[in-house]
Amino acid sequence: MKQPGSVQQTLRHTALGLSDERAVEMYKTMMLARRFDERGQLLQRAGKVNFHISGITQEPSQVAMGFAMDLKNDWFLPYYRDYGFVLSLGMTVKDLMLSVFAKGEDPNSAGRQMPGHFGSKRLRIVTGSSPVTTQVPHATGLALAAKMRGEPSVAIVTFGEGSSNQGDFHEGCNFAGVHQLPVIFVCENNQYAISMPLAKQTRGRICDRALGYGFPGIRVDGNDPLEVYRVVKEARDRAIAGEGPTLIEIMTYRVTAHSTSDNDMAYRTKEEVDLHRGKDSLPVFKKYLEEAGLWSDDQETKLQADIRAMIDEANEYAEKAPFQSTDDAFRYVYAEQSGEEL
Amino acid sequence: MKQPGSVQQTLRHTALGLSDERAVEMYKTMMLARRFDERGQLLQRAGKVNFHISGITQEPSQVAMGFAMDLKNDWFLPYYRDYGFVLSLGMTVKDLMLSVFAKGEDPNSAGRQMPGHFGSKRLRIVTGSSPVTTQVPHATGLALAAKMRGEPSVAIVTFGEGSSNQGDFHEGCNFAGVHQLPVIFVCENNQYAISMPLAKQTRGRICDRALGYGFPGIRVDGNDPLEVYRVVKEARDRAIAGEGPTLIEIMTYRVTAHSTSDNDMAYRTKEEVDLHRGKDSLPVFKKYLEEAGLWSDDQETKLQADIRAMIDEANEYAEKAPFQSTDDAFRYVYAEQSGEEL
Amino acid sequence: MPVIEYIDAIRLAMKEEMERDNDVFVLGEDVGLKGGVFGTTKGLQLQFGEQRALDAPLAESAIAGVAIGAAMAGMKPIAEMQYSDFMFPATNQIISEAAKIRYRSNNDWDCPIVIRAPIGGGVFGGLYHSQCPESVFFGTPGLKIVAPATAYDAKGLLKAAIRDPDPVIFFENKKCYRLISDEVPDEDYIVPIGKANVMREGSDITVIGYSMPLHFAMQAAEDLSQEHGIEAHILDLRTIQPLDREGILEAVSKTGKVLIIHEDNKTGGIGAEVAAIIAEELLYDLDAPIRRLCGPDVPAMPINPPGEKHFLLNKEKVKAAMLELARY
Amino acid sequence: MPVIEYIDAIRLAMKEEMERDNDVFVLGEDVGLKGGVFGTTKGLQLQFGEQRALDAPLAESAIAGVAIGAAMAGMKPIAEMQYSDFMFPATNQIISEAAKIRYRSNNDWDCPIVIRAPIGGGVFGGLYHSQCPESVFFGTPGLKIVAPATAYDAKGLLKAAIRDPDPVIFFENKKCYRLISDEVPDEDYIVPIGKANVMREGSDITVIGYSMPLHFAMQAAEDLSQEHGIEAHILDLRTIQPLDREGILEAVSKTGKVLIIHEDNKTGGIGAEVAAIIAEELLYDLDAPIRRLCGPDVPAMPINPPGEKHFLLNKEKVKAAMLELARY
Ligand SMILES: Cc1ncc(C[n+]2csc(CCOP(=O)(O)OP(=O)(O)O)c2C)c(N)n1
Ligand SMILES: Cc1ncc(C[n+]2csc(CCOP(=O)(O)OP(=O)(O)O)c2C)c(N)n1
Ligand SMILES: [Mg+2]
Ligand SMILES: [Mg+2]
Repeated sequence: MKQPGSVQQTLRHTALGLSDERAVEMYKTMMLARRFDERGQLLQRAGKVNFHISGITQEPSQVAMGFAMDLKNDWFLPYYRDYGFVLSLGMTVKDLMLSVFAKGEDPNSAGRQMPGHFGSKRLRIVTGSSPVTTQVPHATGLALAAKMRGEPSVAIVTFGEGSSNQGDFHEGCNFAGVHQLPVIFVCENNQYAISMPLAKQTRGRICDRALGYGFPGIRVDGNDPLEVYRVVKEARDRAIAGEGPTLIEIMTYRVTAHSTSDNDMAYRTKEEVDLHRGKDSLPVFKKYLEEAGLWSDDQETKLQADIRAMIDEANEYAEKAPFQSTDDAFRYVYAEQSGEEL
Repeated sequence: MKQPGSVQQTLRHTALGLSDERAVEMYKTMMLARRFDERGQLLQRAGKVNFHISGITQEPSQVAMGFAMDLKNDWFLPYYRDYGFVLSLGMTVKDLMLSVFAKGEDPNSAGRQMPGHFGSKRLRIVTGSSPVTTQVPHATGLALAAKMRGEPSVAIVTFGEGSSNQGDFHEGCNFAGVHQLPVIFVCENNQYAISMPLAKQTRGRICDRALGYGFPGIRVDGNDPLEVYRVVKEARDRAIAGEGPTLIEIMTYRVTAHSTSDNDMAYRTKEEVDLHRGKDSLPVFKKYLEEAGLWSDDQETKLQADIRAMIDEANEYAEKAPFQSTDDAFRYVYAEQSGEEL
Repeated sequence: MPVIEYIDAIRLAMKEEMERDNDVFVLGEDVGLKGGVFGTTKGLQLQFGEQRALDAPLAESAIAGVAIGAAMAGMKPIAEMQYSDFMFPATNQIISEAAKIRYRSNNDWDCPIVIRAPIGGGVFGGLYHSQCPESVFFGTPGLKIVAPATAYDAKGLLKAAIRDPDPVIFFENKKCYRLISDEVPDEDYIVPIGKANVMREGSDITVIGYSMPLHFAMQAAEDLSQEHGIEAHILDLRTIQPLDREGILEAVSKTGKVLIIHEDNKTGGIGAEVAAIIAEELLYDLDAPIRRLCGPDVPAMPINPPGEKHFLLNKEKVKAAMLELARY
Repeated sequence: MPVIEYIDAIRLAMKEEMERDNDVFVLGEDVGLKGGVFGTTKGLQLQFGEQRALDAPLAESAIAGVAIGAAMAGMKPIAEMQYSDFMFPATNQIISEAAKIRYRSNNDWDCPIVIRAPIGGGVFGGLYHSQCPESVFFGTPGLKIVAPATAYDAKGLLKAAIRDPDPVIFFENKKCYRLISDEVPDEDYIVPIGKANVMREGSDITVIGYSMPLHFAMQAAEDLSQEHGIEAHILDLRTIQPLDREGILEAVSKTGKVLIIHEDNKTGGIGAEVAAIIAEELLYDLDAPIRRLCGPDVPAMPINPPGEKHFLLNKEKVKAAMLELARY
């Protein structure tokens, strides 16, 4: 890393084709995700909401993913910890707050689903469910549609390492491999699936599975968002060039309990968690921007204030917003206008 | 290969620890499977039975598998083409004929299931079904039981390369990998799944999938039964030593149509089939035995006569045998004596 | 009007819909060059290319799941399950995903897929090539389920299913494929989902069913009419979810005596719901207990011929039940 | 007799059976150190070691399939599905395998597994942590299905299920876990599979159900007795497959008016079969149409509190239906 102002060397983000503005934007989005996530935890602890699930320390790589994609054309299939990812795709804190409070205006599900179950057709974020890994074949299907229609769209789907042991992972990857579809499979390997450490989920490396499907598998350090950006961007380029899928395993760590319903001290130690919390790449990325001369203390102060205001406002709005009316609670089991008349 | 009587070099089967008698027995079993299979086809063509499914040219490796296992302790989960395999495990031609004719005395299912759906508790052949690949997690479960009970049992399960794309393959392998269970997963890659060539089933190599589960994956030439024997035996030794599962991919080719209900000329050429039929390892293995001084024309003549007689007898017996009575047709939905009284 | 086979009606429905709408495509095992193991997709790959008659790896959860993904992208996939017995690996994708996509997203997303799956026995298919899995999917809100008995309905319902904005399971009966032929117009038409059909008018007893067994009832009805002057009113449900409540109640009202028939096993089958609806709405109009004649409660039918025959409904069994009811 | 919670009854049943029989073991996600996400397996790993309280990779088809394999080797596995909503990936293993192993092998093989799965809503679990999947598995011959409402039955039925030589699905209600406590003897006992239980004697109306909603009916019955002198006869099915036909018919005969309740959605639910059985056997003993009060026919319940409440049964809704029936 270099001193502020020194520009003798090309900066990493510049070398990756990221403008200074975009690099800064990445940082802001990471921080927004972090603060939103923290607020979610607080709200649950305060008894304002029933449940929160956290992506803390996974956000830098999530945001990097989003920044590597084409928001106009691509398809996004995030999983429940992906606040950083969906915020980088255009979802707002207000949207997320409405979801946390399960309010009618929530664009994800009108407060029908749990928080973390994202979906917005406008943002090309595909509606998700709770049974893990079902989204993997969906991503393959979206990529198949893109290929059939000749559209420049890539589908990117995320899931945990525990979830990668479901049959749907295998079937979805293999199908995409056969048909060389434009899809990126991203495993956010945070080394726990609720209480179960990686070693109890699998004895192999997730990234190595790609070999059996005939496409590249890459492991990347989740604490290096610029490297994540690079790898995802390359995968996207390959996909667009018709070179097929890529499996990316992002190595990270779940520093919170699985969710607010979980007590992780029943199955791991505080020391282990603290060790990993210490590797948080958010301050590291901030430092990188500072050293690149792109970020200052003043900017930081302002950012924190802005974020705080935004979250407060969203929080307040969402808390006051109405639930979906019970008149509407059972609507949309089927289309209200049947296609038969078409 | 050597001249009859010349023993300067150690013979391959001897080096593998196979006695001359066992090597000859292997050949006899292969030939029995072949002739049974041919009879099955004839019976179907003659309209005596509705259906036959063939394992022709896959038998040499199937028999090699059986010979590498411990019939007293191991568990066997064959798939529908495994006549050679089950014959090497103690199933008789009469048993198979009773199954082909769907007669009540059929030990596999009393004529309830299609032929090729093997099962015999006595022979430790685990009852199978038609939905492919469900047997893979079962094998893992049998291996788990062996490990829990400290029994010296290894489970060996076979399936086609098409079937290896089912989620159950992935889930069953991965579970076995995590718990380092004594199980051998054998893919009989005959390069077609009904009409679909390998390239439409997967872009990877099946054997490479083992890497992602953290255990060895080995590809072996199905036309070299002694090599198949060696590989399976090694896998068994590893399993018994507590070193966990092995995935074996046997490269072979389906020379018949998928079944008697299929017309393979709709999707492949006669030339392609003939090319592979020419690689049939049954005559090659015979030649090997002859050159080793273990087999003669006279023995061959006698073998063919014996097999002919055995099959004729079984055929006649099975044809005349009664179907399961309709009184019994609906028995055994549940245990007839409930365990609640235990 | 040309008389065509049930299987051709299915094939033609797909062909015509694929001609009509570029977003329609079919995927499944062996649907390409081979044209499906029964021949339902024969010729489609030749006409529409490899992508629109897409051979899928042997993995039903992916066939359903990929179809769902493509549908969410705006395509209109027809996912073929080679046998309905083999659709269970796709249950999670069908029940947790397809059925709930519209509801869970508050109408933001939809999932217009068709899942075709051949049901029924009588083809010496044994335990796993003969099953009727209706009861597994019936009762899952968000799914529509149709099960035609005639070539006319097969074509019209499949077209309706393809054009429907929601997931539709299309249970085609493999015994009907070549056994059932009837008049099918050349012109485009649909059979609306959710509407039952009176196959025969009568005033003595009502028979309600769907798929293959209705043909036994029709034959039995002719016999009973000639032999005993008993006139059966026969209702083909056609759509088994959502059920046509009005159609059912009207048909029962006609006679006050009802026999429900299906090949799926009795307990927990569609017939239970039909009976429950009648018991809820028309109890005082009934002149006899509600009877069901269905597959026996065993895991599936044996392959051996006497066992298979013992399991299956046929004209005689249905006739006996109809006569008994008429005489009640 | 000690009063214990429903969840402890489940835990104790496993603990005691594991002590009694070395072949019994439990496998599932997080069943080890964590003791399950609800705590049903708490302490088992400590007592019995890692193998007999086995953390399984996140793959339900394998959890079921491996359990089936182990059962065929003579073990007595208890496979835990973390939520019943997540058992659908295991459908093929349950329906195609577990249910058919004995039948397809003509009694040569058997499959004595228990599949435990928590059902039901009211815990702000939203669409996928609240479902009642009974109707998916109901109607599959070869499976037994139990769904206890009380701690006593939970313990006794789970023990019976573990000792049963056939596959049993054990649907435990997550709302009951800590809400329901009752007397459970210290001594070993089982509750026989296949026998319903009269929870309350009465002569005016019969309520038939299973699992959590019965508690609403019991509360409502007390109110109705005090407020209107209406005495409800309440039958807990306990086993939903095979249904206790005699128990059902006897309970209906007592009053001639029947209300069936369950949380699973109405169409295609267990209630349909219960109604069909009654309509088949007791039509002329009925003094009112057979009523069902069930979950609405929507994919699943919303997480937002008014939506969840709107979906779920409660004492008031059940009471209103009982009163209406009594006054019919
Ligand atoms: C099919 C299914 N089974 C079980 C669950 C319950 N469950 C929710 S999250 C989770 C662990 C997921 O672990 P992982 O995939 O590693 O993702 P992480 O939570 O660690 O990000 C489990 C078991 C589920 N949602 N779906
Ligand atoms: C779950 C399931 N889907 C579809 C089928 C129909 N089917 C039977 S065999 C077969 C092809 C199997 O190919 P492969 O696994 O390569 O084995 P092979 O027949 O070539 O030996 C298919 C699709 C089935 N039996 N089970
Ligand atoms: Mg994880
Ligand atoms: Mg093959």
